[in-house]
Amino acid sequence: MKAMHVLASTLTALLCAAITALGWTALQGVSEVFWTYHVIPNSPLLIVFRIQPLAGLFLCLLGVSGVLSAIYGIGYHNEYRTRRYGILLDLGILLFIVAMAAVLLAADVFTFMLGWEAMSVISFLLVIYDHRKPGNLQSGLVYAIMTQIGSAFLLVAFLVLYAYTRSLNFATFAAVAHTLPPDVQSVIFLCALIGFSTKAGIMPLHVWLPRAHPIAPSHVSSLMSGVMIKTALFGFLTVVILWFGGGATWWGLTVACLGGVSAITAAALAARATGIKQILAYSSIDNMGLIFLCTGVAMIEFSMRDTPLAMLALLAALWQTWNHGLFKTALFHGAGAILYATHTDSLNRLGGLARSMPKTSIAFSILLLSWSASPPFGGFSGEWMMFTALSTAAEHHLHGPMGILDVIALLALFFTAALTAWAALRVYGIGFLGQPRTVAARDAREVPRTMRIALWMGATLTLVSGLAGAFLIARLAKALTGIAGRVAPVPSALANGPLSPVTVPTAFVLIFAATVTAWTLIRLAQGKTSTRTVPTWTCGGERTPSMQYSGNGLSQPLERAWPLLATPLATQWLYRPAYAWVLRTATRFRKIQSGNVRSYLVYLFATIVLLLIVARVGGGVR
Amino acid sequence: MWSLIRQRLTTPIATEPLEELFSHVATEEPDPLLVQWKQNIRRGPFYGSLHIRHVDTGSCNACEWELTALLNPIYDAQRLGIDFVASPRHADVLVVTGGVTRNLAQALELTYEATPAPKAVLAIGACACGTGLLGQTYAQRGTALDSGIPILVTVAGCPPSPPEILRGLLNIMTILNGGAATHGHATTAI
Amino acid sequence: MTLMTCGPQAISTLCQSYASQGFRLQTMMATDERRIHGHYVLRYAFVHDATGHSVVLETAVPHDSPHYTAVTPALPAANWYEREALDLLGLFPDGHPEPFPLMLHGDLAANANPYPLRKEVDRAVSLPSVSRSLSVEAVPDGEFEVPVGPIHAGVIEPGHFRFHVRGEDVQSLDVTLFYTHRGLEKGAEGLTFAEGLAVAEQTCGVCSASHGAAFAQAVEAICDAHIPERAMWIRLLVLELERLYNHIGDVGNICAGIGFSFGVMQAGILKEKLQRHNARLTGHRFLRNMMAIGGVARDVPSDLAAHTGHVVQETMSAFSGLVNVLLSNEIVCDRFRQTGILALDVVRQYGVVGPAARASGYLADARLTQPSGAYSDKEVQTLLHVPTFPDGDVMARVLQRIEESSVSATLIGLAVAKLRSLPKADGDSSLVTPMVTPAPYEWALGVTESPRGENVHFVMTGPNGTIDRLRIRSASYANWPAVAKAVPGNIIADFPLINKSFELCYACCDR
Amino acid sequence: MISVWQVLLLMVMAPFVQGYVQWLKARIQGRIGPSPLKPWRDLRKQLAKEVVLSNAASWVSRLVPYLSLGLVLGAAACLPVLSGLPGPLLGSGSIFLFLSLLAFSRLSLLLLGLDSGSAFAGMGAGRDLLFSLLVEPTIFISLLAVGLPADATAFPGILRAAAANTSQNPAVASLALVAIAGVILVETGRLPVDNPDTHLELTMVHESFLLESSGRYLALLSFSAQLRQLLWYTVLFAACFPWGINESSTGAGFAIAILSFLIKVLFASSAVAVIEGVFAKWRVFAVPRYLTFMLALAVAAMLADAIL
Repeated sequence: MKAMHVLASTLTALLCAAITALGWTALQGVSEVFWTYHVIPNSPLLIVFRIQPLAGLFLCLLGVSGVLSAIYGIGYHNEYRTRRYGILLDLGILLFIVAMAAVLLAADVFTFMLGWEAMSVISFLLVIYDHRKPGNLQSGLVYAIMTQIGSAFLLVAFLVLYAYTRSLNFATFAAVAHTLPPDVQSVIFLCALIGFSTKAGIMPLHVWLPRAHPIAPSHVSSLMSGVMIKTALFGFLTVVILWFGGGATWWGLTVACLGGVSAITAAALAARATGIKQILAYSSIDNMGLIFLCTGVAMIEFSMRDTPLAMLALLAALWQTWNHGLFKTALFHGAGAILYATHTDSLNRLGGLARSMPKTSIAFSILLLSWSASPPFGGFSGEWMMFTALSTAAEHHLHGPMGILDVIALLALFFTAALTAWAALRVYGIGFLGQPRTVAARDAREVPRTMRIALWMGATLTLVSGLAGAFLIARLAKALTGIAGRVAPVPSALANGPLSPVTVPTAFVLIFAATVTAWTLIRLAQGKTSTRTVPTWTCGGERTPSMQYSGNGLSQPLERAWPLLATPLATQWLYRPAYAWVLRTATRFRKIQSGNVRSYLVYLFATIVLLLIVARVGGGVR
Repeated sequence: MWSLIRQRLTTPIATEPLEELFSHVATEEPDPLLVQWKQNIRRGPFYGSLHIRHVDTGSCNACEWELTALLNPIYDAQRLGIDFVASPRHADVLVVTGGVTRNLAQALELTYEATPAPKAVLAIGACACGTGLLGQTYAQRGTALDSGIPILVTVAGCPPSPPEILRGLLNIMTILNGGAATHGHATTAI
Repeated sequence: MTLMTCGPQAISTLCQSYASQGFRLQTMMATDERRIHGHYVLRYAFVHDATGHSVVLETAVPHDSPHYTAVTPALPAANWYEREALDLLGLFPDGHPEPFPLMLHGDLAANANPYPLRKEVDRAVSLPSVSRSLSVEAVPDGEFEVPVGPIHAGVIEPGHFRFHVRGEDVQSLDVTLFYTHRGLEKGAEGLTFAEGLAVAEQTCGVCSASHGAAFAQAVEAICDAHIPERAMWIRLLVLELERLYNHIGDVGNICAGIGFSFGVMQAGILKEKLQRHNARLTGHRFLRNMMAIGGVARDVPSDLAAHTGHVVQETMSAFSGLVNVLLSNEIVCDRFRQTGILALDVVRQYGVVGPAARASGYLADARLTQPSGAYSDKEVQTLLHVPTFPDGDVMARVLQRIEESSVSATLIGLAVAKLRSLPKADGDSSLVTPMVTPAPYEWALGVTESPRGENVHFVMTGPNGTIDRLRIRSASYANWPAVAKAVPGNIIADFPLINKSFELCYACCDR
Repeated sequence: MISVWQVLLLMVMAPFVQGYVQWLKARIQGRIGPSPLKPWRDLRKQLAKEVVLSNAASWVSRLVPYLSLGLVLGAAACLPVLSGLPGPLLGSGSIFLFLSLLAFSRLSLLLLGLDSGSAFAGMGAGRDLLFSLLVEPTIFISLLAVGLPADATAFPGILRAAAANTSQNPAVASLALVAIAGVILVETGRLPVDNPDTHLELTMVHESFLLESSGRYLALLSFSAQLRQLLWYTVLFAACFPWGINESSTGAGFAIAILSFLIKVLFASSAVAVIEGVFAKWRVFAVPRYLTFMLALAVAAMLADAIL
């Protein structure tokens, strides 16, 4: 059994390595169709794969995350070893990765939707892998429902495109989409926005994300948060940038606003949630928000024909996509390690892990630093790029209304950064430092080696992408030159900022040198002064675990000072009324609701088949 | 607000010179403690930087008020670099007041343990010095001298006046700087 | 004073009936009278603050089965008294809601506790050293405890505060006191009255005079002695000087709680000047050694009295300048207002006394209700406009102290005038009424109004003019339970300010 | 090379600035007060003392004292102190890098506080995070408001923009000045936001992280804090008072630069001492309101850029 499992994981890792190589090739600027297969001869139902530069980054991300998750899964599997269908988890992950690759490589509507649906269904199944735990099934269903709503909107967008272009081929769309009547373009844009932002977790369509990510096995959460939600970004960029070249100004405005609101709100929610995986899930929303914010700014600049600025913003969005994907994958692995060691991820029940599992905790701390945008890690590089893009835009439009918008975008960025630092500090300070609050945390031990290797690989990669950020951004910029039909060099004035290949490494070396010098000087001057260990000072009394600051305690000032920031607005004003309505309706259909997982799966597949048929028929009627 | 700022900027210095303060206490002229302090202010790590942590071991609050008085502008212990600190980790001197009650014996030990070496303990007040009115009862030891914590300097008085306490602190500053062992050093009375 | 006796099972009902008539539980004395009557005695003293009428309810607790019905369920103010009687004498209050050790910390099993106040137990009996069991109470998810004390940062007396919080907002506060419990009452047993007076003065460093006066008054009441008129006025002068330097020092301390250095420093200077004058007047910076049984130990000659009046006048004018600055500062006022509100209900329930009670709108002042010595003087009573404030917040308590200081200054002015007009003392002996040795096992209460509120000393005589039992109930003892009630609902950062606004003493509470 | 000298100058001056503020505050309070050399004496003493660590402390407690100093020094290397010309050591003085380094050092301090599991540090951390939420946007927006009209997101550019009055608007400069100065009071833990002299653990913000530190660790952390305070003053000078900072590397220019820097530091620290002398501490939850006002000022400066 163990052998099977290692074999499956190795296979996955190899496949992912291949995907990474493919992505790297795409980043060379290659763009070609490399595989075509007729599902039904002489029909438009083709499976067509094609690589192109934009997908390169996402493929690399998928590959790297996949490799990490596969390695991680070998050790993490112990957590699930007692299950009968343990091997199914490995296979599920393999299929999940294949499905995501299919989405990224798809060259026509059918391939894309097939991959998209496969991705959704497999991820749904993986999310409810632990379906015996109370509440998990409900959360999984929220995911399934939301994802199907999203798919429906995507189908509508594609159908409209098909109606006007008589083609299902993406290349055709790219060629003629921007010639469609503006109203039609807008309809397509809105449908794509709803469809993709549901998957990307943009507010207010994010509700499934903080429910689904925490309950999935951790390496599945990794792939979902690190990669899957990015495939939605890829799809969205394909539609609005590659096909429509940015579209109307209000498109970008809408996207930027949604992104900014998502970023701040989700970051505030992340700063006050108590489950580590839930915090990470909210943080995925806020990062996607920032990425969409930059995308929106890029769209606006495209629409205003300011291509260098647009490219800069796009580059920032993509660079953050890469960095977020990387550290979030690894962070979920870290959260999984905590679950593995303590069987809880509630901050209020952890504490003291830095002493009981130091190797894991140091890797985790690096990832948290990256997440909180501390130099010189990847998260910092990504944020600097976004700052550069937004401040350059603000400077460029200083005397116009767009300048004000850019300043607001900058404010959103800073608030999100500060809230993220809050969340990261909480996770580490409450979860890993201090004394254990519960027996479970006290008895924590280091996790299996493969899990630690995956964690450390993630930590190293995020450090490398921080230090070598300038090189990677340059490669990305080169690959993207010429997308949307425009040649766009990156503004050269930024050579001193994140695009300077020396700054961040210099800072790193300088700080390291200062630290070591301080240490050496003190050693030389004072010799080895003695160090003594005594209990933490509690004003002359004894200490109990109940005196540890709790996760809720650390976020309470936020809740008190800005209650609005910490209220789940979408849930209160959108979903709860909608849910109430659905519930009222659903009571009439109680008969078909058996509560059995298998019957839900049947419904799900039925929906997909139905949707595909609609696509086929809808395409054929015209 | 402006009147307050003006008032503050024109407040005269109320601090009394050390010579004057000590004239009631010191027997010799010139006061050797002051001479020593002035000569060595630049030497030795504890001159001009002595941080105190107060440990009440069961006093009647009079010693506390006199300790607090050290910080008022008239005595201004800060001019000697003497200051009270918020954590025993930052302290050099523990000031013990009171006859070590049963309920506080453990707290005294914990505080001593929590203070980094080199450190010294100053016992002030009759209760801590073992000459208190009450002496030993079921609830207190009656002295800090045999509490297991090495007392370096004692300042008697019920309560000792602020200048006397200040002299005790200066004395401790000198002993700490002299590299004198902080454990088992003979107790010096002021 | 009315004295009533009842059985140990009926005491609860009787206390309740008095409490419901508006009587305040002033103190409770538990005494070991097995050698005299063969049983323990509990005395619950009540006072009616509007009329000054006082009642003592007495009950005998059998020596072989020391149980009685707890009053606490009906009257929360009795809580500590009954727990104290359990700790020190082993009298079991049946039905008490918190029958845990109060004064003797740690897990003292019944067989390890020799009940030190029992007569057969030696004063220096050794008790097992404190081992506090680490009961890991399950706190609700996300909540935690913040422990503060007994060793505080800064120069503060020891007490342990444990805040149950969920972030900044305090949910509840547990106060553990009696760290400075020195066994003073046991120590006083068998001493002469003069020695007992010294012990009483050391109960509290900063309320020495009022504790000394209360003790002296109790003894004088037993002996039915009246003190000379000049001594009466000197007592009043000393007591009001004590109030003045305490109140000014407290205002400074409250400023320290909000980091307002101007207030801290100016009040520090004023307090120091008053204390220096104290030393000049009485030979002691804390006004000790001035009281004597039957009078006062030292005269205040009229030139010194005049000087006192001058110093106080100067201090008051400087103080009013400080008060102006303080009350015109928006930040200061914002910090003071609506912080640490002590509700009138709590005041009534817990028998809160002194400035804390008056700042919540409850007028209780021993100088008005149970005046003795010069306080019963008509002129004093007309000048004694004790203010009250209805709000019960920190601001009210600060204003209360400020107003009371000026009342004190007025009284000092009167006392100075009296001392200058009264005939000079003919040597110090003319300031003391000679005492006859009282009969053994007589008791009386001595009540004074200290800066923190009413002090009640219970003295029971022993043979040959010694003390058989001394029970000191200081104002702090009555007020501490109320502090814990004023804190929940505030943020934890405001606690030091709230605590300082009560400015209670630990030593005289713990004894 | 000059940037190395700049950093050294800052390092030497930082404890003096702290000492001077304490001394002046004492004078204002009507007492002689501690010698301005006291912070140096404290550092000397603490370096010689034993280290007492909490038994709950992990590697964080051992690393952070050094790391936080390294980060603050790194941030110092971003700043123009005496000269705007040769360029700061790091990243050509990008404000993003500078503020990120300081934010990282803040984060490391908070971690240090939480490492020992002391409830006081947790309390301080919660408050500090609450404040930092508004501090960071304010300082960014203020610096951008000064710099953006001159196309600068780095200190040398901001300096040039501030020095060349042609591109800068007095309204922008004064709004930014107030906003930055207001935020500096928060960042350096001064009254009315935090009381640096308090002994009350329950009311602390910044000092609460250091409650568990002792010996050389305490020395390093105090020194970092002092250095950070001086860095904030320097930021204010660079953005609003660029006088004296010149681009020449001659001896005279250098002397003028040092002199003007000293005078500016003197003024700034005197102002801080006076403010501490007349203010009381705010309620914790009044600070966000104050910071929101500062943020509004910063945004107003930005708008003034756009409109004027």
